[in-house]
Amino acid sequence: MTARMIQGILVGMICGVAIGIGLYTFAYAKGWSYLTDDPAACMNCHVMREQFDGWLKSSHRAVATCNSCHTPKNFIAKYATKASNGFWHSFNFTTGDYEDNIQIKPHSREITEQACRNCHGEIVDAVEGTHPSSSSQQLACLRCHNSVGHLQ
Amino acid sequence: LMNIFERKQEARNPFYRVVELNDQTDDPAVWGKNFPLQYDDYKRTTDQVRTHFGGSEALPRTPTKADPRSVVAQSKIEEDPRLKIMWAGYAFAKDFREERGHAYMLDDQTYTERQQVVKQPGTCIQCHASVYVPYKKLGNGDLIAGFEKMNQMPFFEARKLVTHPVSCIDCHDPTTMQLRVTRPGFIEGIAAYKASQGIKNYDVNKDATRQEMRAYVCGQCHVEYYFKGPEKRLVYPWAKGLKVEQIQAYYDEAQFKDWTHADTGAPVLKAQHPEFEMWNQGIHARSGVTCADCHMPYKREGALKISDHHVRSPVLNINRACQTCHKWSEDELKARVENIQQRTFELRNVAMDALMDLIKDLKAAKGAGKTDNELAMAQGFQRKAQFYLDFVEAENSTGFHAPQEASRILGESIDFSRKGQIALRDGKTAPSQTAKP
Amino acid sequence: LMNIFERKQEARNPFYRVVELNDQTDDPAVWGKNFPLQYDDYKRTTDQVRTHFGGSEALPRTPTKADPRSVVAQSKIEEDPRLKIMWAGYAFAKDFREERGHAYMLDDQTYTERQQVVKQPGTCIQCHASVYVPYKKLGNGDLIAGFEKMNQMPFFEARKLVTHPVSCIDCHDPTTMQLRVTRPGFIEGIAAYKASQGIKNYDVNKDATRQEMRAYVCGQCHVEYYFKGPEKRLVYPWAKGLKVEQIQAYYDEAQFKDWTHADTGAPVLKAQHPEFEMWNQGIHARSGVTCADCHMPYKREGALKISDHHVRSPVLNINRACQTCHKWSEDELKARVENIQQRTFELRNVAMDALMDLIKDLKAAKGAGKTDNELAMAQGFQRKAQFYLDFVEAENSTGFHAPQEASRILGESIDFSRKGQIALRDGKTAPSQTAKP
Ligand code: HEC
Ligand code: HEC
Ligand code: HEC
Ligand code: HEC
Ligand code: HEC
Ligand code: HEC
Ligand code: HEC
Ligand code: HEC
Ligand code: HEC
Ligand code: HEC
Ligand code: HEC
Ligand code: HEC
Ligand code: HEC
Ligand code: HEC
Ligand SMILES: [Ca+2]
Ligand SMILES: [Ca+2]
Repeated sequence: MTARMIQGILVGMICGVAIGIGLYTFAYAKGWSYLTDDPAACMNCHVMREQFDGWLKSSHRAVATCNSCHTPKNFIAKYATKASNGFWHSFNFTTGDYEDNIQIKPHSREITEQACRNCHGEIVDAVEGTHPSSSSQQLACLRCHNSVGHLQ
Repeated sequence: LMNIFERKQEARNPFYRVVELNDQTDDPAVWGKNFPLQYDDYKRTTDQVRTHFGGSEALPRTPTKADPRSVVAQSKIEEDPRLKIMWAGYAFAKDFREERGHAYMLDDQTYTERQQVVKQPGTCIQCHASVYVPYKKLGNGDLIAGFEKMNQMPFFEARKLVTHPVSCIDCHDPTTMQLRVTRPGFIEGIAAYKASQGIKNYDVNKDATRQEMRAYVCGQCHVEYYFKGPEKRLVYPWAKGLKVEQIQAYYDEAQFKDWTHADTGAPVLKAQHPEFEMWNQGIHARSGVTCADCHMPYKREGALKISDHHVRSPVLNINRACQTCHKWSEDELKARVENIQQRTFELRNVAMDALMDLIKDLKAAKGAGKTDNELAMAQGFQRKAQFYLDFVEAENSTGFHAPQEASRILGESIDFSRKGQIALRDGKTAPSQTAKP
Repeated sequence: LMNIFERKQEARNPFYRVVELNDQTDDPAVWGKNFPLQYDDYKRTTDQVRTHFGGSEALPRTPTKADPRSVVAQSKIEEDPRLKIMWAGYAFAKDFREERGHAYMLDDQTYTERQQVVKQPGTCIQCHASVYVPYKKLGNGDLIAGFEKMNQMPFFEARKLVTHPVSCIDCHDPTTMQLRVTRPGFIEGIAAYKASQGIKNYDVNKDATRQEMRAYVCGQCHVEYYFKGPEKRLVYPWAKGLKVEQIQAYYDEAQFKDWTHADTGAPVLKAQHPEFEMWNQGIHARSGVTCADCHMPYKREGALKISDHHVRSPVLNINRACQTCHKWSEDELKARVENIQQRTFELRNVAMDALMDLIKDLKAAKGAGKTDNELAMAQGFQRKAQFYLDFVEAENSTGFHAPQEASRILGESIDFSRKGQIALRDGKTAPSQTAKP
C-alpha cells in the first residue's frame, strides 16, 4: 500500500512537472508543436483516451488543447492546477481509485467555464451583459455546449 | 478563481447608451435605439406560421368597426366543436382561437368576441399589455397598489391606460438590463408556492437565480389563474403546489367555480395556459432548461450572440432551439416533438369523448327532472374530469413540456368522466368523495 | 452520441485461446477459460438486491423435495392481491414472483407452482435454458426442426434435455465471438415485424447492425409471446407491429385467448414481459440506446474495457449505466428513474381499481344469470382493459423504458374497464365494436 502510494506520488510529480513544463513552453511557443505534444501528455493515461478521441473529432481540436479548457489562464493558477491535477490524477490512476465514467469536478468545471470566456469573451459579452459574477448569476456555457471539447 | 471573474467584469462594455432608459420608458422603440438587434427580432413576433400542433395560421378577415383586425388566428372551437359543449354557458364557447405572437396580445384580448358576452375586469390586462408603468402611475409609485386599482376597473376603462403589448420594461431592469419580474400575480404566486415548500417570504427578484429568471419572466403570464373575490384580484392557485391535483384541491377548498355548466349545472373550472406548471413537471425543467433556452435561443449576429427576441415555436427554429443540446438532425428532432404530441393528442381525444358522454348523460338526467342534489356526485366528477382534460388541452405544447405527466393527467380525466356516468346509472347521490383530487 | 458507441466499440480486447470453442460447447465454464472476466461477471447474476421497483429480494425458504430452492424472490401476487382477481382461473393466480438474475432462470421455471397447476409444453424452455445445442441435436443439425420437436414435448421431458441457464453460446458465435440470435421465436418474430414494415425475408443474423444486435439478443426472450396451435409453436405476435393495439389486433384476429376468466367467463389474454416492445416505443430506442448499454455497460478491468456480464438493474450500476451519457449525479439519476416509475405506478393502480370494478360487476351479472351472449360486450372490454394493463404491469421497468407510452396505455385501459361497466348497466349486448383495438 504505502509502496503504491509513494509510487503514485512519484508518478504524480513527474506527471505534474512534465505537464507544467509543457505548458510553460506553450506560453511562449504557441502552435502545432504544442497542439500535438500536449494532448499526448494527457494521453499518457489511457483513461483520458475517450476524451482525446472525442477531442480529435471536436470543433476545437485545431484551436484548443486539453489545457486550454482545463487549466486557468493565469500562470500561477495554471501551474498550481496542473500540479494538483497531475498529482491527483496520477495518484487516482495508480491506485485505480476512480469511477469508470469520470465526472468533471465542480472546481474543474469552474475553470472550464472560465476557459470558454477566455476565448469567447467578446462574442458572449452581450449575453453576459452586466451580470454580476456570482455563479448564481453567471451563464453556464456547459449547459448548452458541454460537447464542444470532446463529443459526447 | 474569483479574481479572474472580476478582471473579466472590467473588460466588459455591454452596449452603447444611445438614449437614457429609466423606469418610465415603456415604449419598446426607445429601448430599440440602444438594442436594435433585440428590437428587430421583437417586432417579428407579428409573423404567423403554422406548425403541426402549434404556431398559428394567418386568416384574413374583413375589419369591422367593432373589430378592426384584418388577420386572426384559426378558431379552435371550429376545429373541434366538442369544445363548445365542454364550455357550454361560458364565453369560451363563443370564441377561442389558437394563440399567436406577442405583438397581437393586446388586440386579440380587446377584440375577442368573449368580450361581447361578458363584462371583464381590468385584471385581464396584466398579461396582455405593458402594465408596469401604468400600474406604477395608478398606484403613485406603488406597483401593487396600482395593480389592485386596475383589477377593480371595468376592462375597457383600464384598457385606456395601456398602449403597448408586453414590452422590454416588463422583463428587464432598464438600468442593468437584468431580468426582473414585474407581475404582482407571479410575485405573489411564486411566494405562495415556495411557502408550500417551506421557504418563507420568497422575494423572486432577490432570491431567484439568473437561470430561474429565464423561466420566471415567462411564468408571469403563461400560467393558470383566477380572479379572487369581489375585488377581482389576480391569483395564481399555487398555494398547495403546481400539480393539477394540487390546483384542483386549492379550488375545491376555496369552493371556487368559473361558471355553472349550461347543460349540466355542474360548478366547473376553466384551465388556462398552464405552460409554466406543466413545464415544471417535465424533464427539461428538471435539467435546468428554461423557456428562454428554447423559445428565445441564442443567435449569432455578426460578432455578437444575442437572445432571439422573436419568441415563437421552437419547431420553427430547431437548429438554435434544440441542436446545441441534441445532436440529432432537424427532421429527427421535429419528428420527436410530433411523436410526443400525437400520442398526447390521441389520448386527449379519448378523454374528450369520455367527457362528452358524461355531459350527455347528465343533460339527459337533468332533462328527466333529476335535482342538482341528486346529480351532485356526477357533477363533481364532471368538474374534475373537465379541469384535468382542459389542463392538457389549454397547455399549448400539446404535451411536449411534460409528456408522461400530460398522459397521466388525461388518464385520470378519463377515469373521472366514466365514474361520473356510472354514478348516474347507480343513482349515487352523495357528493363525490371517491374521486381523489 | 453515436460517437460514444463507435468509440466504445473500438475497445476490442485480445483474448487468449486457452481452449477451442465450437458450436457444441454450451458449458459456460469452458468459455470462461478463454474469457475469465466475462465469466466471473456472468456468474454474479446470482446476486439479489432490491431496488425501489426492481431488482429482487432474496427470501429464504426451506427446500422441499418438490422444490429444492432455498431462496426465492418476493411474491408479486401477495404484494398486490388484486392480481389474483385479474388472473382468476389462470396459473399466474397461483404463483408469480419478481424476476431475478439469469442464473436462476432454469430453476425458477422448473419449480414455479404454476407447473403444478398446468401441464406446460417444452416450448417454455426456449427462454429459460441454453437450448441452442439441444435444439441442434434434436433436429440433427437443424435448429428450427429441433425447436419444433421440443415445443411438442411435455415440459418435464424436454427439461431433461437441457442443463444450463442462458449461456455464452446463446448470444455469441463461438468462433468470432460476435453476437448472434439463436432463438427461432425471435428470428421468425422479427422477420414478421419487418415484413409489416415492408421489408421482405429479413434475416436477423445477416441484416441487423451490431448496435441492433445489442438489443436483439435480449429481445430473444424479453418479449410478449404465445403458443400457437396444437403444435404449441412459440410465436411473437408482431405481424401487425410492436405496439399494444397492434398486438391486441393480432390476437383478436387470430381469435386467440390464454384462458377463460374464472369469475366473468371473458376470453382473456396474459401479457408477459414486453420489455423489447416497450423499449421500442421509448426515446432511448429512438436514440439508438440498447439494452446492453444500460444492463451490460462497459466497465474497466485494468487496461481493458469489457461489457459487464452481470446483467442486472442499471439502478444498481448508475455510474456505468447512465453517466456515460448523462452528466447528472447518481442520486439525481436515481430520482429521475423513480419519478417516472412512481408516476407509472400510481396510474397503474387507478387502472387496476377500474378493472377490479368491472370484474366485480361482470361476476355479479353472471351470478344474476346473464348469459355469455348478453355479457359479450362487457367481456370484450375486460379482455382489452386487462391486456393493456398487463402490458405495463408485466413490463419490468415500471414505465421507464417508455414513460409516456406506458401512461397512455394505462389511460386507454381505464377507458375500456369503465366502458365495460357502462355497457353492463345499459344492457348493451352486441359484441364490443366501439372499443378501438
Ligand atoms: C496519470 C494519468 C493521467 C494523466 C497524465 C492525466 N489524467 Fe486526467 N484524470 C486521470 C484520472 C485517473 C482521473 C479520474 C479522477 C477522479 O475521477 O477522481 C482523471 C480525471 C480528469 C478530469 C475530470 C476530473 C476533474 O478533476 O475534474 C479532467 C478534467 C482531466 N482528468 C483532465 C486532464 C488533462 C487536461 C490532462 C493533461 C494535462 C490529464 N487529465 C492528464 C488520469 C490522468
Ligand atoms: C483556446 C481558445 C478556445 C477555448 C478555450 C474555447 N474555444 Fe470555443 N472556439 C475557439 C475557436 C478559435 C473557435 C472557432 C473554431 C471553428 O470555427 O472551427 C471556437 C468555436 C466554438 C464554437 C462554435 C463551433 C461549435 O463547436 O459549435 C462554440 C459553440 C464554442 N467554441 C464554445 C466554446 C465553449 C463552450 C468553450 C469552453 C468549454 C470553448 N469554446 C473554449 C476557441 C476556443
Ligand atoms: C441556453 C443555451 C446556451 C448557453 C447557456 C450558451 N450558449 Fe453559446 N450558443 C448557443 C446557441 C443556440 C448558439 C448558436 C447560435 C447560432 O447558430 O446562431 C451558440 C453559439 C455559440 C458560439 C458560436 C458562434 C458561432 O456560430 O461561431 C460560441 C463561441 C458560444 N456560443 C460560446 C458560448 C459561451 C462562451 C457561453 C457561456 C458564457 C455560451 N456560449 C453559453 C446556446 C448557448
Ligand atoms: C474546448 C474545450 C475543451 C477541450 C479542448 C477539452 N475539454 Fe475536456 N471537458 C470540456 C468540458 C466542457 C467538459 C465537461 C463535460 C460535462 O461534464 O458536461 C470536459 C470534461 C472533461 C473530463 C471529465 C469527463 C467527461 O468527459 O466529462 C475529462 C477527463 C476531460 N475533459 C479531459 C480532456 C482531455 C484529456 C482533453 C484533451 C485531449 C480535453 N478534455 C479537451 C471541455 C474541453
Ligand atoms: C425544451 C424546450 C422547451 C422548453 C424548455 C419550453 N418549451 Fe414551450 N414549447 C416547446 C415546443 C417544442 C413546443 C411545441 C411547439 C409547436 O407545437 O409548434 C412548445 C410550445 C409552447 C407554446 C405554444 C407555442 C405555439 O407555437 O403555439 C407556448 C406558449 C410555450 N411553449 C411556452 C413555454 C413556456 C412559458 C415555457 C417555460 C415555462 C416553455 N414553453 C418551455 C419547447 C419548449
Ligand atoms: C405579459 C404577458 C406575457 C409574458 C411576460 C410572456 N408571454 Fe408569451 N404570450 C402572451 C400572450 C397573451 C400570448 C398570446 C398572444 C395572442 O395570441 O394574441 C403569448 C403567446 C406566446 C407564444 C405563442 C406564439 C405563437 O406563435 O403561437 C409563445 C411561444 C410564447 N408566448 C412564449 C413566451 C415566452 C418564452 C415568454 C418569456 C420569455 C413569454 N411568452 C412571456 C403573454 C405573455
Ligand atoms: C395570467 C395571465 C393572463 C391573464 C390574466 C389573461 N390572459 Fe389572455 N392569454 C394569456 C396567455 C399566456 C395567452 C396565450 C396562450 C393561450 O392562448 O393559451 C393568452 C391568450 C389570450 C387570447 C388569444 C387566444 C384566445 O383565447 O383566443 C385572448 C383572446 C385572451 N387571452 C383574452 C383574455 C381575456 C379576455 C382575459 C381576461 C378575462 C385574459 N385573456 C386574461 C395570459 C393571460
Ligand atoms: C418576455 C420577456 C422579454 C421581453 C418582453 C424582452 N426581453 Fe430582452 N431578454 C429576455 C430574456 C429571457 C433574456 C435573456 C436574459 C438572460 O439570459 O439573463 C433577454 C436578454 C436581453 C438582452 C441581453 C442580451 C441578449 O440578447 O441576451 C438585451 C439587450 C435585451 N434582452 C433587450 C430587450 C429589448 C430591447 C426588448 C424590447 C424590444 C426586450 N429585451 C424585451 C426576455 C425579454
Ligand atoms: C439546454 C439544453 C437543452 C435544450 C435547449 C433542449 N433540450 Fe431536450 N433535453 C435536454 C436534457 C438535459 C434532457 C433530459 C435527458 C438528458 O439528461 O439528456 C432532454 C430531453 C429531451 C427529450 C426526451 C425527453 C422527453 O420528454 O421525451 C426530447 C424528446 C427532447 N429533449 C427534445 C428537445 C427539443 C425538440 C428541443 C428544442 C425545442 C430541446 N429538447 C431543447 C436538454 C435540452
Ligand atoms: C436507457 C437505459 C435502459 C435501456 C436502453 C433498457 N433498459 Fe431495461 N431498465 C432500465 C431501468 C432504469 C430499469 C428499472 C430498474 C429498476 O427498477 O431497478 C430497467 C428495468 C428492466 C428490467 C427489470 C429489471 C429488474 O431489476 O427487475 C428488465 C428485465 C429490463 N429492463 C430489460 C431490458 C431490455 C430487454 C431492454 C432492451 C430491449 C432494456 N431493458 C433496455 C434501463 C434501461
Ligand atoms: C434465454 C432467454 C433470455 C435472454 C437471451 C435474456 N434474458 Fe434476461 N431474463 C430471462 C429470464 C428467464 C429472466 C428471469 C430469471 C428468473 O427470474 O429466474 C431474466 C431476467 C433478467 C433481468 C432481471 C434481473 C433482476 O435482478 O431482476 C434483467 C435486467 C434481464 N434479464 C436483462 C436481460 C438483458 C439486458 C439481456 C440481453 C443482454 C437478456 N436479459 C437476455 C431470460 C433471458
Ligand atoms: C419468450 C420467452 C419466454 C418464454 C417462452 C417463457 N418465459 Fe418465463 N420468463 C421469461 C422472461 C424474460 C422472464 C423474466 C421477466 C419476468 O419475469 O417478467 C421470465 C420469468 C419467468 C419466471 C420467474 C418470474 C415468475 O413469473 O415467477 C418463471 C417462473 C417463468 N418465467 C416460467 C415460465 C414458464 C412456466 C413458461 C412456459 C409456460 C415460460 N416461463 C415461458 C421469458 C420467457
Ligand atoms: C444474454 C446475452 C449474452 C450472454 C449470455 C453472454 N454474452 Fe457476452 N456479450 C453480450 C453482449 C450484448 C456483448 C457486447 C457485444 C457487442 O457490443 O458487440 C457481449 C460481449 C462479449 C465479449 C466481447 C468483449 C466485451 O466484454 O465486450 C466477450 C469476450 C463475451 N461477451 C464473452 C462472453 C462469455 C464468456 C459468456 C458466457 C460466460 C457470455 N459472453 C455470455 C451478450 C451476452
Ligand atoms: C448511450 C447513451 C445513453 C445511456 C447509456 C442512457 N441514456 Fe438516457 N437518454 C439518452 C438520450 C439520447 C436521451 C434522449 C434525449 C436526448 O436526445 O438527449 C435520453 C433520455 C433520458 C431521459 C429523459 C427521457 C425520459 O424518458 O424521460 C431520462 C430520464 C434518462 N435518459 C435517464 C437515463 C438513465 C437513468 C439511464 C441509465 C439507466 C440512461 N438514461 C442511460 C442517452 C442515454
Ligand atoms: Ca400558437
Ligand atoms: Ca426483478
